[in-house]
Amino acid sequence: MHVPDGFFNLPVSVGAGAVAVTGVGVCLRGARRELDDRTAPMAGLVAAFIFAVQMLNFPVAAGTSGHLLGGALAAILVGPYTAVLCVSVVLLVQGFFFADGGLTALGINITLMAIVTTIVGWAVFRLITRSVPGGRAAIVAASFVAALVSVPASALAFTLLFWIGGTAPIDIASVAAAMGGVHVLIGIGEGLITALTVSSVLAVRPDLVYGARGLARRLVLRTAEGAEVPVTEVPATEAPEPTATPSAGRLRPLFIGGGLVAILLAGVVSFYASSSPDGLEKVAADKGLNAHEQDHGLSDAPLADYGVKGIDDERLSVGLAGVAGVGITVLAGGAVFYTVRRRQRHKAAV
Amino acid sequence: MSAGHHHQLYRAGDTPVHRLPPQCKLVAVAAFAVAVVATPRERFWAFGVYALLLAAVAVAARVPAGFILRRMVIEVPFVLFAVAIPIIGTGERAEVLGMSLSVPGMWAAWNILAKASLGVVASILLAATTEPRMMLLGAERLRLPRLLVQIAAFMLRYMDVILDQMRRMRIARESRAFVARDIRQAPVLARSAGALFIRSYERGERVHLAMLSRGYAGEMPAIRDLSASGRDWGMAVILPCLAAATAVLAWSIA
Amino acid sequence: MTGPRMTGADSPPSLTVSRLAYAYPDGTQALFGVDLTIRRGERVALLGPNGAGKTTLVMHLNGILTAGHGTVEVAGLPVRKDTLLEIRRRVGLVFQDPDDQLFMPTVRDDVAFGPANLGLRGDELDRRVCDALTRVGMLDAIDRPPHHLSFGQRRRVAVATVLAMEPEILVLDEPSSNLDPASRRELADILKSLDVTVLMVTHDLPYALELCERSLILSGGVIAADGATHSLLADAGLLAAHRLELPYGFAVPALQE
Amino acid sequence: MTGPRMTGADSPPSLTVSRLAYAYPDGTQALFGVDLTIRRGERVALLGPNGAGKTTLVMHLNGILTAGHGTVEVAGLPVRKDTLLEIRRRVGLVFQDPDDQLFMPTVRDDVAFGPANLGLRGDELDRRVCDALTRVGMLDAIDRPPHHLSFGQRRRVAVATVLAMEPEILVLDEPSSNLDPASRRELADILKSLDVTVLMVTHDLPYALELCERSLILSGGVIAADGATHSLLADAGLLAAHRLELPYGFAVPALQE
Ligand SMILES: Nc1ncnc2c1ncn2[C@@H]1O[C@H](COP(=O)(O)OP(=O)(O)OP(=O)(O)O)[C@@H](O)[C@H]1O
Ligand SMILES: Nc1ncnc2c1ncn2[C@@H]1O[C@H](COP(=O)(O)OP(=O)(O)OP(=O)(O)O)[C@@H](O)[C@H]1O
Ligand SMILES: [Mg+2]
Ligand SMILES: [Mg+2]
Repeated sequence: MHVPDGFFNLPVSVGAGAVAVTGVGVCLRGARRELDDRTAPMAGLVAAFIFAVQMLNFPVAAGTSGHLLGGALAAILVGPYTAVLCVSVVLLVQGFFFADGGLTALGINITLMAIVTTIVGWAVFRLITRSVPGGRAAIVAASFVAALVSVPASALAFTLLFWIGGTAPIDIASVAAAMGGVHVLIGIGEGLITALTVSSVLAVRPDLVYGARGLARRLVLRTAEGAEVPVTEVPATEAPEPTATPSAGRLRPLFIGGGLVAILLAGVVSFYASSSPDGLEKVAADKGLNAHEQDHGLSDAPLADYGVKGIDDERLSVGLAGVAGVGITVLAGGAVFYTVRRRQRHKAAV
Repeated sequence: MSAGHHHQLYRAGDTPVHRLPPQCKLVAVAAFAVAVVATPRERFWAFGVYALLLAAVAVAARVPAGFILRRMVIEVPFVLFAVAIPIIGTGERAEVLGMSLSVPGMWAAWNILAKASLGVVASILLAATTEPRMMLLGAERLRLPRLLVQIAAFMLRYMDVILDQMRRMRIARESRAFVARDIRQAPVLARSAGALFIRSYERGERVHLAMLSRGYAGEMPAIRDLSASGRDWGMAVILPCLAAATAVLAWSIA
Repeated sequence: MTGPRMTGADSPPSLTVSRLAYAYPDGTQALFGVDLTIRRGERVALLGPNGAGKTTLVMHLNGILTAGHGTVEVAGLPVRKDTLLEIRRRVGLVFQDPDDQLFMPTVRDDVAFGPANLGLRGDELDRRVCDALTRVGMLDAIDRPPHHLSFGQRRRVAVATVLAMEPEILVLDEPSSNLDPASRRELADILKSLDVTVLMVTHDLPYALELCERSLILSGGVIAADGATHSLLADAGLLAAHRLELPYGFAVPALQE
Repeated sequence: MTGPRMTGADSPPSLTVSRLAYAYPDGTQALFGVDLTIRRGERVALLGPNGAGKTTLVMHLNGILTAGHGTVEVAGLPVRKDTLLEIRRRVGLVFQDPDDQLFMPTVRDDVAFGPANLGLRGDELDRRVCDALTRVGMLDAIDRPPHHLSFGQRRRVAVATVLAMEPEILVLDEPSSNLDPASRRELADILKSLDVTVLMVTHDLPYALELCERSLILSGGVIAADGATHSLLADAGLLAAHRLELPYGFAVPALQE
């Protein structure tokens, strides 16, 4: 969905630019609260991860190109303010380093992909976690829904902007239909990946999930002989809350949910898991991290440094990419067909 | 595992363009893009002038045409889209090569293709002549908020870390007789992808700690001097000034 | 395991490397024509200074790197694209860096990964996993994520991942580094108890002497010496020429057995 | 280096750790109340089995991990947020995994990183970099990317990055693992030639004996023994209780000096 130069007229570009600058400015202030010495690298990692996720990039008939967005994931991991900054940084880097997305369209891209997705994703996430108490399972479920909703929301915003100041003379209804349809699908993939990532981070590093912190256990002191010594003073750092360790029963929903996610993922995520990482690697090595060559790089992957053919992932990824490609093509084709039919009907009516 | 991978975006060289301080180049490219976008689409000649300007920069920077063309693949998604506009576009229609095409659609397609391509080539030239690290230093000089620069720096580093971890994981899988024959192996990949995030983060975290333990305080030590002289700025503004002149001319010539 | 284990003098050598040369993609040439043959059931130490090319050589033995020039044969099978899978079943490789070896979310998954690829399932798989982890003394950590272990613990798990595959040829790249002394001895005992061909890279000369009858010295990308460990270690001039030396307080024990 | 070097008995100890406990974010507790004091100029070995908490302890000594409970003092300065920068100038830490230590695109940049953060520039910076690399024998690799070096070469560069900062207190986490025997000795010579406090984690008991008068045994997250290396190594029962043992062929040399 990276918008190139010249896609929107000047007033809309400038207006969105103002929105983006204001938004980023607000977030810079807000992020000071979320971000400390430790989370700065976390923000960097989230940005890198989103960059990787956005490499799953395929042309969409009536939009520029569609891919996963990552705003909701960022908001859940590092908090909404920092999340806007992360995605904005991704877009800046893509624009300046990778020539992906027009420089004059940066305002639009930041508004759509950083601000809208984060706000919508975070709002949905908070809404669910506030109203449904239930620990980890609820967090994972909320991440799924939040990410799922954030993508079509962003597509909707795109359509709105297009309606106000798009330079291409395309019927707004067909833009809305095509963008909406494709992005609901992308949203499902986004939801699955977000839920999987959040649940795997929660499992081993709960301290890294913003808003799911405070699971520290009490420390024990021992003598050289192994006898326990009572802890006299309160630890210098914040007193750990005596939280119950999650019981197996509490974890069951997570496991079941995780299992379901894994099965569903077989399609969507393995595409991501197999093609994207290795494709990414190949692209990085051969083409200088050129994001969009990814889809073309799948067919022959003489793998980078070690000169090994990517025997494992290659067939699988091509197969899956094929399946996904066919799906998207059918959809895109459907959208075009729908548009054309409508126009013909329209003509006939005139 | 560090910035070694970026050399494909960047083409090492020692031309006047390479030597320009990064902050000058960033400003020049952004201003150029604005001039291009502000040009009315009917003035074909103006876009020709822009293309010539970029070609001159490419020659001065010794960036071969093949390199630029290869990197322009990034455009493919919206080229496909642009091609589709005249077909699905609304408005008055004309017969071209036996196809009924929308006239405003063709204008729109031309507008997007021309402006976006010029923007893409300008960005490619910028990345080809400026190391990513320098670009960040340039951005810092331009007073881009420190926080954003820092996140970007970490992001570039983590891209290497992730790539490195992925490479290691792939080799490890293969050396233990893994073959992804069919969809049944997908969960394995999904699971190891889940581990990838944590692993990359923790590796990156340890590296970050190693940096801290060697006195890092949020800013890379500027071993090189990056201040731009008046001459540097003078050189840098040639491109956007010529572009702006063209744009003004394009507006004033009816 | 596919293919019946052959024994007897007429079986092909476990490893045959001839005139192997290799340059890394950045142009650094690491191997300049390596020749070696390791017979079935031998335990051989690969010694040599840092940067000699030991790791590079070892990575060729199961096709992770492909020969720039020359050939590698494993149990008579040339390492080629179509034989890779079979070769990786036969050759178990323990990497120098345990982080290169471990990639699954838990130790259990990681150790099970190899045998599962060989087609094992269910109880048999569990048995293999527990067995391998017991051997290296890491059964307690079975449900922990490998990247949350200490370096030495990770190395032990890395060894277990390969033991669980029960390969016929074990190639170990400095398996004893970062191990505590007891684990080091336990590893030696494990290796002695297995009836497999072993090629072990090490900088620990006493360890090589204890475990391997034969040693190779790789230096500057070529094999500089090949012979009985005992006699190589007795040749002070040879050792010094290749940055090898016996450690402080060590006396070559009199030939035993 | 900031602050004049103090000598004499009245200067505060280089390192004081008291009742230090720590748990990793996933809940694994690694330290259970560590107490130790290291005086200025001492060379001390930290021994102990895999997973004992050695790395975890070492990471507290320059504030990379922050104490869950208890305190750490460096040259009289408590490790706190506001003293961190000063403490990191004083304590040079060599990580167990060189990949964690090296992050710049070339060896030169990497070694220059620390001194540049201390404010050095120009010739003085170059001198430090070349000097440190010469000491570890890696000057030839100065323009190569660190991730394209062999493991042992990376470890040598990792040591150089810390030497270049000329810290008052050197903390090394298994610096000799993966080094070839000659480099191992050269490292020992370097450490002996420096007039700094050294705390060295190692599994190589003869190496500890050669280099350090005093040793600590960390086991199960607490200090289990503290004394002269020579006498600790002579106590077979103590060693065995903590998975330590003298290697094959090694005889504790008679007390020298
Ligand atoms: N990825 C790489 N790219 C380029 N050169 C490399 C790479 N890995 C290793 N080298 C170089 O190849 C040579 C041999 O390296 P190798 O890792 O095989 O040494 P080694 O004998 O295993 O050393 P060590 O004992 O330190 O592990 C060295 O000069 C090294 O710098
Ligand atoms: N990142 C981590 N997360 C959780 N637990 C950890 C982590 N790192 C280490 N541990 C655990 O903490 C304990 C102490 O680990 P540490 O790395 O300090 O051991 P060590 O004494 O350095 O061992 P080695 O000799 O193997 O390097 C071990 O039980 C280990 O499994
Ligand atoms: Mg090696
Ligand atoms: Mg350790």
